[in-house]
Amino acid sequence: MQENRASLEAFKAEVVAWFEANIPEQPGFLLPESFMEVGTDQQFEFLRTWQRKVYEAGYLGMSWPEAYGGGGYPQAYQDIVTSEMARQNAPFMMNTIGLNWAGPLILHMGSEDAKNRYIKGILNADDIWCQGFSEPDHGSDLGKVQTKAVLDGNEYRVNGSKIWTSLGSYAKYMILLARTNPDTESKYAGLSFFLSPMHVPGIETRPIRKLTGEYGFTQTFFNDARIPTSCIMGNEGEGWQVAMTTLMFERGAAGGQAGGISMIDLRVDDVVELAREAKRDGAPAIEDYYVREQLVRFLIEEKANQLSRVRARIPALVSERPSAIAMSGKLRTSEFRRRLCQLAIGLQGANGARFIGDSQSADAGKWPRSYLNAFSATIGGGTSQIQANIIGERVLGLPK
Amino acid sequence: MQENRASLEAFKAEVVAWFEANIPEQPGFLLPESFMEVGTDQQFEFLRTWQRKVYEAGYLGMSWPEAYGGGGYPQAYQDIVTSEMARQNAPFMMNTIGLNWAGPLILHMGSEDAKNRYIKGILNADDIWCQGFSEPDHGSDLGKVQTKAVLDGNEYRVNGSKIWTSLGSYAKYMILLARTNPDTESKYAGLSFFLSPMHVPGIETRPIRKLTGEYGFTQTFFNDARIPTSCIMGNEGEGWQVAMTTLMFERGAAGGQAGGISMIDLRVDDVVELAREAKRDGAPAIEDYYVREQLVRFLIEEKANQLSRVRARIPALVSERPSAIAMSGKLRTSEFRRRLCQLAIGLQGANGARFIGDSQSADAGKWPRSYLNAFSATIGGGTSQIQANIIGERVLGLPK
Amino acid sequence: MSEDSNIKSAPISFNDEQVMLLDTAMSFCREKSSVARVRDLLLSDSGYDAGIWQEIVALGWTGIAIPEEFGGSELGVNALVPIAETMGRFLLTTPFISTTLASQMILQGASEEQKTRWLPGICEGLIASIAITEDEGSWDLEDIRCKAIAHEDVLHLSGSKTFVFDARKADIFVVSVMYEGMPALVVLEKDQLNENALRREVIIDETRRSFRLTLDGVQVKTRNMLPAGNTISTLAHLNMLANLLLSAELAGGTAAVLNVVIEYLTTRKQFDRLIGSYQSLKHPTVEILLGLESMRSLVYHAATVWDEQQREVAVRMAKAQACEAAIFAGDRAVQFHGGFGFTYECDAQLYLRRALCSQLLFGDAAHHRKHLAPLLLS
Amino acid sequence: MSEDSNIKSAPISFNDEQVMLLDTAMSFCREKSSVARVRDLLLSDSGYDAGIWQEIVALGWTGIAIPEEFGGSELGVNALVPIAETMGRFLLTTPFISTTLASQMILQGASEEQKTRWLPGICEGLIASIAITEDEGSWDLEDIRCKAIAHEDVLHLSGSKTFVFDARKADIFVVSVMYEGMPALVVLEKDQLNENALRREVIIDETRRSFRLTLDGVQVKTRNMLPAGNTISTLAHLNMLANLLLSAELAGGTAAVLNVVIEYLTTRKQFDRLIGSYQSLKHPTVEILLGLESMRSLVYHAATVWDEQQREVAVRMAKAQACEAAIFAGDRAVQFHGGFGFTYECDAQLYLRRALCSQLLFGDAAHHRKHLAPLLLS
Repeated sequence: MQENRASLEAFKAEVVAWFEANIPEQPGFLLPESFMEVGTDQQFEFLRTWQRKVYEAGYLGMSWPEAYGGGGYPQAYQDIVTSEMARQNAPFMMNTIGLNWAGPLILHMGSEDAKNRYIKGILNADDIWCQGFSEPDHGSDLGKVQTKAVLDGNEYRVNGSKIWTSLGSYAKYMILLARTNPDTESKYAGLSFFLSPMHVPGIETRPIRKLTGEYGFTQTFFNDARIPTSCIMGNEGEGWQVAMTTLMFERGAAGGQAGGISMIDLRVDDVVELAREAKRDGAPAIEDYYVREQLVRFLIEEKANQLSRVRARIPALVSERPSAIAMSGKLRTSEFRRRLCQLAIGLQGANGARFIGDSQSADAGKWPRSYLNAFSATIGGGTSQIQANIIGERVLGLPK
Repeated sequence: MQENRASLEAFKAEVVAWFEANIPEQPGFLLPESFMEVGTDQQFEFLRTWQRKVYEAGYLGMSWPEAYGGGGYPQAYQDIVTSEMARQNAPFMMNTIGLNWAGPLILHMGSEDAKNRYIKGILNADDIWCQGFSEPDHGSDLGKVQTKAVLDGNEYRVNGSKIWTSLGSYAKYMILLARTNPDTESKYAGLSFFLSPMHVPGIETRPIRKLTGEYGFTQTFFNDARIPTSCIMGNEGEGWQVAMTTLMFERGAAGGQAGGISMIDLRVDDVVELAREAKRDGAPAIEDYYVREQLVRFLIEEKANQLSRVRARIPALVSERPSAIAMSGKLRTSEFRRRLCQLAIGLQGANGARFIGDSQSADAGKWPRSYLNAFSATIGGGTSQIQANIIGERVLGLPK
Repeated sequence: MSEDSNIKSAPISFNDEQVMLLDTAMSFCREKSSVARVRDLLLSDSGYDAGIWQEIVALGWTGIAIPEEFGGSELGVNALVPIAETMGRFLLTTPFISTTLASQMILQGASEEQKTRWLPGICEGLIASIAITEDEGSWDLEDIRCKAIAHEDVLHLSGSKTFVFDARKADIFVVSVMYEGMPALVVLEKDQLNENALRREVIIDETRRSFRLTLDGVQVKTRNMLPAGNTISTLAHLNMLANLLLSAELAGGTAAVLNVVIEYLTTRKQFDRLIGSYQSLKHPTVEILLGLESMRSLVYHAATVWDEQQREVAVRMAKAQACEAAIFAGDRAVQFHGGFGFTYECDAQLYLRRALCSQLLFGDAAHHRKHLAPLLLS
Repeated sequence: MSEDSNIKSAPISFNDEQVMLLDTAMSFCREKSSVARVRDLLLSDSGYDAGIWQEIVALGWTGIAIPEEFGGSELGVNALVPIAETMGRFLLTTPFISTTLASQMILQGASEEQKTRWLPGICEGLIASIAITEDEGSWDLEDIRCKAIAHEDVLHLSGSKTFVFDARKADIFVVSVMYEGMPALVVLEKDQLNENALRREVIIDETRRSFRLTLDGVQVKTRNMLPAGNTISTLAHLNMLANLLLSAELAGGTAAVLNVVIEYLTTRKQFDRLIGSYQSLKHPTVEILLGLESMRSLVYHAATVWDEQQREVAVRMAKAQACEAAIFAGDRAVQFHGGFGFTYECDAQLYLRRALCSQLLFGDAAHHRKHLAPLLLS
């Protein structure tokens, strides 16, 4: 196959054409903006169908080995697809935990059996994955994981609870961090990492209502749930290290993701468009100097973020702190999104007060919803405050 | 005397007239903006003469007891004078440490002898005071004071060094915090507080050059300097508590200051004036929308700060956190000044790059100088970061 | 030090009556409007408790700024501020603000006969609202598309209004229209509305009830029109009063959300430390405090100088500060609650969503700064 | 994740020649321009070390963006960026920037004969400067009051220029004047200046040497005037190039001051902890880093697209970001050094004062954003 796609140029043209022809129409309901916001069955089925279609066209998991369902192409091909999906505002690939966390991890350190068993289902969205790291009351401090997994014959008996499980009610598998040894000296040393089935007795999920009033996350309860010992990744007690490996995949600091966008992108241009259409004191908001000044600021910031991704690949231009750009990606983009949405709400005059479900709300209430949902990224996966600590300590070498 | 000044109204009219008639012309050299910036003898003599003149007219220490050289009036009289001095942009009262720190402290807890000895010289500027709290390498952490005072007969033998001594080379007395007991459990318990003479053998001062290139602070060296035991304030080992008392006077959280402004005030209106005169891209800066937006922001902030001082005196309107406004005064006003000066530099087009000593610099280089000097207030007396800690902990009850 | 010397003329007065009012309002709202009660009301159609409204009427608050001759207690607009602030603090939702804005428009712009017709009823509990904003959401209150055309002594209205708060329960409405090419104000009574004239609007603040009001086909006697010469000044008065009361509400809400944050920061641990000990949370929380102190000072100043020339500057400053500081507070409150802050259960969202809404009513911070510039810089 | 998907067309290229140049510049500047050396030069009249200037000439840097036919190595403008950045980083002060701006104006706007007259000399070490700014300090380079009037083949100049950098040592000057009602550019040679034509200006950045240049009475042959048709494009070219090189310098300076901060935060203790462990210092230091990363990306992008249509947008974005982030870095660096930061001895002030100066040359952040608005929003 590889020789059929002689050049990246030609491939790109093909991709552009395919997405132009195949991106689905907006359905009659508001789509979620990321995999963390899938709150209704309608939304779920729409997105699952779309991911499957993209995979079947050969545009997902392109760099993963052919043997397990991937494409066997160099990463550059997948990058072209990913960029094009973003450019054309395609719906995102919803099985995000599988594509960006579990899949790369299984390919990296899983058994032959695990690769055969899980990879294809991740790509074609037959098997939805979720993540079970956070627990109630312990926020970002993974060392405090209290969910217990006790070895009992050839099974682990799991008790406890996980929170912020996206797609929890749809998932077939969970990447689960649980405590297998409560007595270790380091609080990290007693953890183990599992590829846990979700459809076993003793596992239940309960939806969490978000500050927008919508749903999207669940809390997962383990009540003497039994999972096979074969589900463990790495050795018992190495869960922390394995979890850190997945976090590296998630932060994009290492390669290996299956590709495809995982959230609807917000661009400053979308807000510029809004500012053209929204009225502020009787005139288009874009004519207001304050709005213009703010938009230009955001355009500069967006451009800088885009360019930094490019510069990060030029060793001579990042030699002093090679990881700075990758390590700060989450902080920069999540905070950017939050602030940008705040501007989008504010520039619309009184109509900015309209919310999801109001027939006259601009873009069907996208902006206030995006603003409130933006906190999921500034809070989840380590709050912005913790991200700043991490960058300060690991990139700049500042003391803890 | 008190009956001669029947009403505050009438008194105010008198004060307005006196200052209108007596504020000196700008001399042929740039005046310092606060007592921390007196860098030349010329500046010093000019300001000492002015303070003496104000005192002799009866407008300084008005609320201090007549017996020691004060006026014996209610505080309201002094407040009128202070406001009027600010309004008319009078030069500041340079013996600040005496007027705002040492004087109130001596009146609060000093002996009859101390009151007779020190108060009048503070008011008429015969006796200049300086402050010896900070030490090299220990910044804001007063608990770390290393300067030692060892009892030796009826004297203490002092060794060590103090830094950021304003007016150090002019001062006759220093309020000095020194360690009299090196072995206490709490690092604060071994400190004592002295009204130390400066003109004794073994005390030397060395000027410190500021980031503006000017002078104004000194470092003070104690080399077996001997000071009488009678100089101690409070008991040996109570220095920390006494120092905290003076800090309360300094922060304005308690009354008792002799009155009179202690620095040249920067008002937003001054920057508005600059913006009218400075050109930016060929037009008055004040016509630039960005400059206007910023000026309005500062005007709101300034007004709010002024109003908060008024509101702080209305118990029903500060009942939830009565100390919030007073405790945050230094943080708010010092950071305000720093940011305002930054704007003032920036709005002038290329000419904002001119510095003190350039014949074409706006207001003789006041703006870049004020900006750089503004750090003395955001750093000295507890940095803004430490101020925020103090407010968070003491006003909001947040944990240390 | 610099601050001390900066005081020129910056009056805030707060007399004994106001002190008592603030005390009363605090006790009343604290008792009547627990957060649990607020959350119950989010789900209700009217959004408020009719019994509480009756108590408010009985307390005389609906007549507090209405002259005695029309049944009020004539304490003036600045008596409204502690009430609005406290209601904002406890998220006590009733048609108080809507009714007050409408009654003050009538007081400002109506003839003696009209005042006599409507104001005593309002003092006694009639609910009123204002229908001022239109589809474009402009903050220029003279930017009106709705029309009134007179046939003999009957006005025929057309067009639609949006953001008509508490409309479902309102007995009368003050409506702005164009009449003979000029802005005009008309008072509608609820039985003059067509069936289905009201449609609920979904707004980001779930504590408020907003409606779209269709005027097409409505007929009302010309005697319900306020005297033409008063229209512009009445709209200007409304603009200032609405911004003052919204600012007061925002100050109250910010005080409340600050306490929500402090409560969490002093009880929640992370990495074995109370999270309030982290400077990355502590310092922005101090910034919330400072923003709050500033807005309260500006709000009570604006109330104090309400009848003076400085009113417009004072009110616009208060609203500019209130919008930014309240949104900052709500936004940080959500963030600092971590995962819990992202849930509907965390109270931070109530205040944040309210602040987002309030900033967009009668002008946000940038809008007011823009209007302040010529007032302050020329 | 969102970032990944955001990449549309955002090219930065950095070829092997540029990599080598950056390496060379780093070694050279590090060796030649220790902070101690920089501080020595603050006190000197010229502000730079003539020996180092000769080495720079020998390295070929003064001809790096000049075509081979005029004695240069023709590497293009984007080869100047790593050099300017590194000089900014080490505060290596020579007339390199002044000379480069002047030579690029000549390259852009002069006739072949004129290029042949001046460019080879510059490649070989002639020092040049530009005299563009006037008393009002306008960033509009066509806003010119100085005049040239021709009598036969001699131009008689009048007026004054300010912010003429390195003027005392300059051999030639490119000067903007009004000629027959239109902007024009004239090249002066130093012996054409009057005695006392130069007066030193005191600027906030002590590493630079700025002069006021009085043109009154200066006479120069008309053949020293650049062709009229090129004036506007040459001034526009200068505007972009100056902003690009200033941005590069600012990026270098910010990288340096960040390291000054890190050094202090990782060695200084307060309350028994290394101060870098306090989030109130750590997080703003991270913000300095992020500002630096952004400006470097924008600067190298602007260099990459120098010959393309996007140049103006790219350069203005770079300068807007560079000004704000560099001043933030310098300002925080002073603050975070506490008392030491307030002294002349602390290096933070060197970078802060330089950033304050650089922002005001050829437009600050607000200025460039204002000019970006129509380019980006219409």
